Amino acid sequence: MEYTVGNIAPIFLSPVIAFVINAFFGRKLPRQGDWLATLSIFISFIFSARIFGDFVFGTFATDFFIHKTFTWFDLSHGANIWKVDMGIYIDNMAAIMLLMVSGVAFLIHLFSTWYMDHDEKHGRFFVFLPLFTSAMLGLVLSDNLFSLFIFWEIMGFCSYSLIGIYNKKEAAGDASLKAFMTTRVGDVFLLLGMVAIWMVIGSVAYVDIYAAIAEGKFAGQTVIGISLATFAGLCIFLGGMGKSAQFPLHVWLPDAMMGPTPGSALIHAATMVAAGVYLSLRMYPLMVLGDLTWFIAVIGAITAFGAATIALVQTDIKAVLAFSTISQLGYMMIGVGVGSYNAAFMHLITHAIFKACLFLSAGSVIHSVHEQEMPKLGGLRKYLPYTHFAMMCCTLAIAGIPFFSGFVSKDRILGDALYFGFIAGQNPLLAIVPILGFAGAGLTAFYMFRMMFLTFYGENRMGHHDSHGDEHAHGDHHHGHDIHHEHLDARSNVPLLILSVFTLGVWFAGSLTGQGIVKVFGEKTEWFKILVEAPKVERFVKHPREAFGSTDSRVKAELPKAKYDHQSGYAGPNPDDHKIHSAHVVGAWMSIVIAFLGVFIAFLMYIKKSIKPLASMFPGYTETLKNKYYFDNLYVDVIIKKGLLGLNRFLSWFDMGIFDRFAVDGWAAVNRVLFKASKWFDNVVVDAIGVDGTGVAVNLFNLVLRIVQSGKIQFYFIMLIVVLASYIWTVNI
Amino acid sequence: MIDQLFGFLGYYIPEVICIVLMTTLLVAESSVKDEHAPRTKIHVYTQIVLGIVLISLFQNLGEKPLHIFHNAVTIDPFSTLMKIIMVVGTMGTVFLSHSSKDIYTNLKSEFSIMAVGVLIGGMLLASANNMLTFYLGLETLSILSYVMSSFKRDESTSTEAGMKYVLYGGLSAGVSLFGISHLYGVFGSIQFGEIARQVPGLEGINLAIVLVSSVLFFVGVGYKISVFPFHMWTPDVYQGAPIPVTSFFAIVPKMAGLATLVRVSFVFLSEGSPLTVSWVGLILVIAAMTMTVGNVTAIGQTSVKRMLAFSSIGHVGMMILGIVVMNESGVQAILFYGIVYMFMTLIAFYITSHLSDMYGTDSYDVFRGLVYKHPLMAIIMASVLFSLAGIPPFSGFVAKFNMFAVVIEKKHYGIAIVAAFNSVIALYYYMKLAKTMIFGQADGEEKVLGFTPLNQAVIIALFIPVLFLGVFWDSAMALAGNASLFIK
Amino acid sequence: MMSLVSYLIISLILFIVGLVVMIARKNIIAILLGIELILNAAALNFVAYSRYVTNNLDGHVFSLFIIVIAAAESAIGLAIVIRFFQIKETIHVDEATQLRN
Amino acid sequence: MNGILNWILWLPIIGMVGIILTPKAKENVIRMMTLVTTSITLILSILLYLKFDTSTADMQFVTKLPWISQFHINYFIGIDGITMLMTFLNALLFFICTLSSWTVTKNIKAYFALLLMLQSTVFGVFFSLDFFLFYVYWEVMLLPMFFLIGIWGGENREYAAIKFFLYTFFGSIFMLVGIIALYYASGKGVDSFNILAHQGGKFTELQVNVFGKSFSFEHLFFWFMFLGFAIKVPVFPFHTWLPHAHVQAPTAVSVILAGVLLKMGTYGFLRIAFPIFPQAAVEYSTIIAVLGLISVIYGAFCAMAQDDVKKLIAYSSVSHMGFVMLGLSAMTTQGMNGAVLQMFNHGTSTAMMFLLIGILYERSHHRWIVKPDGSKGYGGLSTKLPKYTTVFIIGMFASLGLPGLSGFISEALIFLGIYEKFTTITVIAVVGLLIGAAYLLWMFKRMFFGEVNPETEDYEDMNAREVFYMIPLCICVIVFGIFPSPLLNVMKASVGQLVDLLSKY
Repeated sequence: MEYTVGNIAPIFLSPVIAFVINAFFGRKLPRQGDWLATLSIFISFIFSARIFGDFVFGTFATDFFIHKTFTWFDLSHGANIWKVDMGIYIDNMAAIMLLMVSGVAFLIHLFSTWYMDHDEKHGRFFVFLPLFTSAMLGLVLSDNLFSLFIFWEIMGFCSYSLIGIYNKKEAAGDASLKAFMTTRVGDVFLLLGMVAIWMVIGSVAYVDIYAAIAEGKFAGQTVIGISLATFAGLCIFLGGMGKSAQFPLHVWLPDAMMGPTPGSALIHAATMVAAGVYLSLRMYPLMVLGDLTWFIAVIGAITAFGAATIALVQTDIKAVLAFSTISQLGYMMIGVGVGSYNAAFMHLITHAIFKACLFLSAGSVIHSVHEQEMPKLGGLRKYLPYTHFAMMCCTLAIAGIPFFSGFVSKDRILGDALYFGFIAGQNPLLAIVPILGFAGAGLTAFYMFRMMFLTFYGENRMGHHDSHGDEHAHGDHHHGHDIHHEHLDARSNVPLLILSVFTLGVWFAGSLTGQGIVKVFGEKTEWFKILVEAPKVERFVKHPREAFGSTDSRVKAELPKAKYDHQSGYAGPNPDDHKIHSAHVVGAWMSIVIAFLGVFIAFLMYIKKSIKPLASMFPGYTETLKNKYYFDNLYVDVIIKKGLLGLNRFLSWFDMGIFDRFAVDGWAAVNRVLFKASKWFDNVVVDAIGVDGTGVAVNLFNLVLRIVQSGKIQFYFIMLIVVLASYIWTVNI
Repeated sequence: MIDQLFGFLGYYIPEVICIVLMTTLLVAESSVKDEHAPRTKIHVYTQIVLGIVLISLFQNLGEKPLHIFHNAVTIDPFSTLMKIIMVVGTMGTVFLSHSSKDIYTNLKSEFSIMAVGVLIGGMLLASANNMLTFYLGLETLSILSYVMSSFKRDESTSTEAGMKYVLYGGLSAGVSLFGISHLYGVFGSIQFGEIARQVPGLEGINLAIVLVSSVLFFVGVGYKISVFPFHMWTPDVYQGAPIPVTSFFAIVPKMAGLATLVRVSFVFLSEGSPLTVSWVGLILVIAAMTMTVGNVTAIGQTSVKRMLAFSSIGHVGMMILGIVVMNESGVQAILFYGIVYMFMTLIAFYITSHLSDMYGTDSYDVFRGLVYKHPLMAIIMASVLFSLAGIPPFSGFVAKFNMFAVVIEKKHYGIAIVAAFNSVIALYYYMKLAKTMIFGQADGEEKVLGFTPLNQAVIIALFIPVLFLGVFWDSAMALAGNASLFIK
Repeated sequence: MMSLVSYLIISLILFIVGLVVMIARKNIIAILLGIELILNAAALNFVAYSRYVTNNLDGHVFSLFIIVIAAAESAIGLAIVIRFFQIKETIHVDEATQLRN
Repeated sequence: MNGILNWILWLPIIGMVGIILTPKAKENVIRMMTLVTTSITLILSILLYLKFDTSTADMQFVTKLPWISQFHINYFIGIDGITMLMTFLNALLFFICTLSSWTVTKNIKAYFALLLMLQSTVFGVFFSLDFFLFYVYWEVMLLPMFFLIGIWGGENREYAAIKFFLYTFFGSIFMLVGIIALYYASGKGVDSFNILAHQGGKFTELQVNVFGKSFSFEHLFFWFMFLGFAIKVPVFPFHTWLPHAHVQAPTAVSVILAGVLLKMGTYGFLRIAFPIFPQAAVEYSTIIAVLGLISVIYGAFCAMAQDDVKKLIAYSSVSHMGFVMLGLSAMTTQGMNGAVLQMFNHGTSTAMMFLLIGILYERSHHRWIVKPDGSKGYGGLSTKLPKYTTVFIIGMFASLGLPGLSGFISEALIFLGIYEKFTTITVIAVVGLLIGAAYLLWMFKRMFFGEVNPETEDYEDMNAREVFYMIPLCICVIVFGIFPSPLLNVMKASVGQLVDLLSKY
């Protein structure tokens, strides 16, 4: 099958076109063009599905990729060649990613057409949503860090616009600003790392970077003292941390729920946060070369656990989901760090699906009851059966219950983490990675079920209070507060159900549990594990660069069909398969036990009420958690308000008050002062003191002063003669 | 012998006419019955005759240089051009004096008489070829200037100005004369040509004497063109004297002094002269100091007249830079600067004079919001100020450019930098005035009486060269370039 | 027997006396006298030089001119001083300090 | 063919004379005359672009007429790739400024006359290939600016005008000394005032004597030129005239000042300081880079503390021009190209910002984000003025360098450029990007988000005229952000030539 502009560009372009049309003519279109946006995403979904099919079911080969480039602009003159290439790079990972992004995005769009109905920002929302999606698709398609960075930033802009879409609210403004700036911190580092690589190996195309790593071009290169690989890898990972809300750059994500819930769904699931992990996976060889994997793992572990703890005390349904996102992203980073490349990516996909579903479900809850504070909800099971079903599936998935996707992916990550932490025999301190990981898994199960129980079970607490419409994220007040029974609707809850179907583990793993072999896909058993693997850099040395439109020179027929052998896919630090396998088995059982434990505790606490809620157990710690470990205060109040702004105020005061006043205007002032001084001397000193007195001494004194006094002719004489004498003296030597 | 003298007189027509004019003016004045009758006729007469002088000078411009009256006087293009500048300046000031209220009506024609007298002195000075002519010219110039400066008889300031001028002038003349006497002793002659021939051969005690006395001699010229440190009388006298007199002083005596300074420098600094080093160093220091003192002091002034006085000191400092390079291009630069300076100064003083006549003071405030009353005048004044500061496309810039050029050609980068700083300072106080005129809001809407159509026409006429020479200065440069000196 | 040097010394003394007078005395008339002294010093130089050194008449001529011009100058000077006196009723030089920065 | 350039140069003067001749009362006639003049100039410059031969680095559309024979001064104009862009930018901005000045009421005749004079002189600076001509235009340009700021400016205009004038004059007088020195150093020959003839490092050997100390001619006079241009850019220690001038100047003048006049400084480096003194330029490139870096960071920090929108943008252009200086100091292909591109992009984006502030100022008559008394100056604007907000967002994100908008590519190129030479500086300079986003977005948040400020209730949205003149800039910002080749292709030959020259030293 051919890969030409015609059948790849639409993936990225059709949403862009939708964006342009909506941006300019949205108001004139019926329903403000939401259908157009949705349609455009559907188109890109079709094309992505085509590619996916070709990669996964057609060519079933690990090292098959499409790489086509064109010159964006060219600064070459004479012998001096300098040009910037853009292009597309599709391998199995990208193909899967494309399908996921476009699919999830499409369902989110579909849902939004229902959710955002009658919302004042309906039009604007459907301007940015397709742009957001197109940026993510472009990012996945792009073949180099430069274009990746471009789409990366555009996504930042979109998130800025979506989060701040309710511009009447100060909080929205703060949240959007915070989101953009926090991610921007990462972005500039990403730019820096990219520049560093570009200037050393002359390109930032993935394939070239891999080739350079294989050829050892990085060896011996240093930047400000550190080795280039470490520097560049660190910078790029910092970029990933910003976008994927890793500690300590996680602060923006919780506030991101200021936007409409579907927007949050897109940000949290399919697009923005996934980008960071995706980047880290793409640059995995560089991370390994730069010896950063342990760092990534640790950061991931801290994030995973910390966010989970914060999620324990959240009462806002979206806040719980937000922190769970951070936590899950932490798991993905652990995956990257501990070298379980495949599982990390799988978790990215599975998480994207069930998190999207969770947010949409939350959205449907909020939209139908106009309430998102869990203590005020409850017993919604009978009102919202479909939502309840979908949300339960996803909760099971994220909690890591067997048979569900979350279990498969997370368990594999934890298994590798276990190996990484205890068996691989590196620095023993790294044991915290699996420990925190498992602890976080337990907490996840707990708080997710806490959310489920508080929302859908127990008695309905809706009646006990009046409307809190003004607290709603999407602030539309015209709906009544009576809870109407949910019935099946193509736009409101069918998307949820579709998504919830894919929360089953069986789609991703060869088996229901993810362990053992059950041939669900026949020969294609464990397709995911086989097709996705860490790039083998040697493979990329001197591969042909293909111009756009040219036919694909890599004949697929020659490629070996990938086979599933039991051991493949575990890319541990050393392929000590036996240990790895045992670690996985142990890990699997551990995580099952922990997950069920968490669920059980939650059950006791919120259904049986036999255990008092956490808050009452450790009030102090709860306070800390409620304040999210005081990170926001640290950043906003201390660093920015006190530090940065203080410095700026001082500088600008210095600039105008000191530097300008004295150093610059000083020149004029000096002249004026000189002039004034002489004048003052004449008028005050001389006339005041130079009163005529008697006595020789006084007379002499007078004489002197009289001499000095200007306006007196004889002083002129004196001057004349004195200067004359000095002249004569000078000319005679 | 006699007929030869009369033959020489043929080359001396301008001066002769001036002398005739002066005497006839004396007669005419005495014939005026009414004390307070305006002396329009007399002024017209003066202008016409001066016009004739101008024409005859232009005729001389073509002539080949020669010495007349037993080498007492030189007629060379340089001196002729200087004389032309002086005559035009005189005409301008005489015209100003007619409309100016600063001069008592009964002294209006006195002014012309004195002016012409000073002009004669200036001409004599410009073409002096020996010490005696130099001294005569200098004194003719000075003595009449003393009177002019104390023209406002009833005001103590004017009289005081006159008195200071007398005393200072007397002293410096004496000092310079003392120097001359020793030069005479050393060279045994008062002829510039003779001196110039002997200078290279000087050594020993004679050299020492010459060094000293040449400095003494320099005083006489220095105070006339009011360079540092002989400038001190200048602001006082300029302030005390009536505005037409001040403008006259700012042009004619300065030009005369400059002319003779150039000539004398060429006399003493003929190639191979042992004085060159010290002399050039002296001039450099003097130039730098003069500029700086003039400009820095000008900043603080509240009276426009006084500001212009100081700025004129600054400009002189600029002009004498042309001397240090001791070559044709230097002279050329000086001449061009002189021409431009003359026009700019005239306009500046014209407008100041009319305004101070109107309001009785010449403080900056009287210029406030001039652009709303007389846009054209204000724009011209502003342009002249920017021209004085040396901003293109006005001729002041070209003059400054040439001066920089000659200085840098001789690699005197230091003085060039000093000059650069000075022109920034100068721009500052000129701009303050321009600002007052154009940004400020006028208190009243009343028109300035001084700006009669005639006066405006004259001002515009004077402004044309300021603008024209700024853009097409090729011909003027050529004219100045041909005006070479002739000493031996 | 007078030699050139003695003339020069005399003239130098005259010159310096003149300067001192001009600086030290407060009476304007006296200052004018100081000018005269200086001029005479110069004149004396000229005559002496032309007598002993140059043996031409330039010096004499010059000194004659000096005398004449000195007369004219002092005439003008005195006239102005009289104006000054009429206005200020004094000829004390320090009274002349109206003009200044 | 070559006539076009002369027409572009002199047409504004013709327009100015026409305006001077029209009676004061006919205000609309005067406005229309200005508009016609500027629009014809714009059309001509577009024509120029179409006729421009991008393959060569040589001067094109050259006219050379003798002017002052004695000094071999000629009326010598022509353009290359760099000035082509500047020409287009200048023509475009003046056309837009004429429209934006439609609401000026005070003494229209003088205003538009001066505006046209300014345009002609700016063109002159960019076209001149003769040093004397260049200097004359460089100085004459100050006069209209002086009056435009001083008469139509804000409350503290006189101070600002004088400061601007003096400061620039201070720099340029030293430049004059340098120019004359070059004249003699090159032997007073036929080409002694020909800028192009001096280029290529002819003065590396000369020694000069100043105040008795011996200096290398090249190095000494590089600094003379540097002073002249750095003040114009402005680079860090010489930047303080800019905030005053910008804040006091009327909208159109701020636009011109930020859009074109600042570029004259960097243009001076590209055309004069670097090619004529390449050795010194390379030797001192570190100093230039450091100064540029300081401008970037310092400007950004100062901008963040401002409560006056216009002052904020003024400081932001200090910061952005700092990026240009960084790019220049890199002296690499991508760095130089990035710098020139940044000159253009900063011209468009900052012009947008100043125009938008002007539009807002016409409604609110103040520019306080936070008033001195602590109350909000604006707030909730996005609810009241949707069109305005949209354009503002475009301009703002363009100037903070969002990919897809023009600012990004130039900044990225500049970073790629300097990284090769000054890694550490690059690492520090990214902070500039960060703060750059911070102060703009913070300003945006404080002005546009939140409940509608009662004061802003009655503001009406951008009218047709305002929308109309914002459109070209938006197009520039977006199109050149996605597809920069039209600009890069024009300039790369000329820039490449300079890079090759510098790479020899």
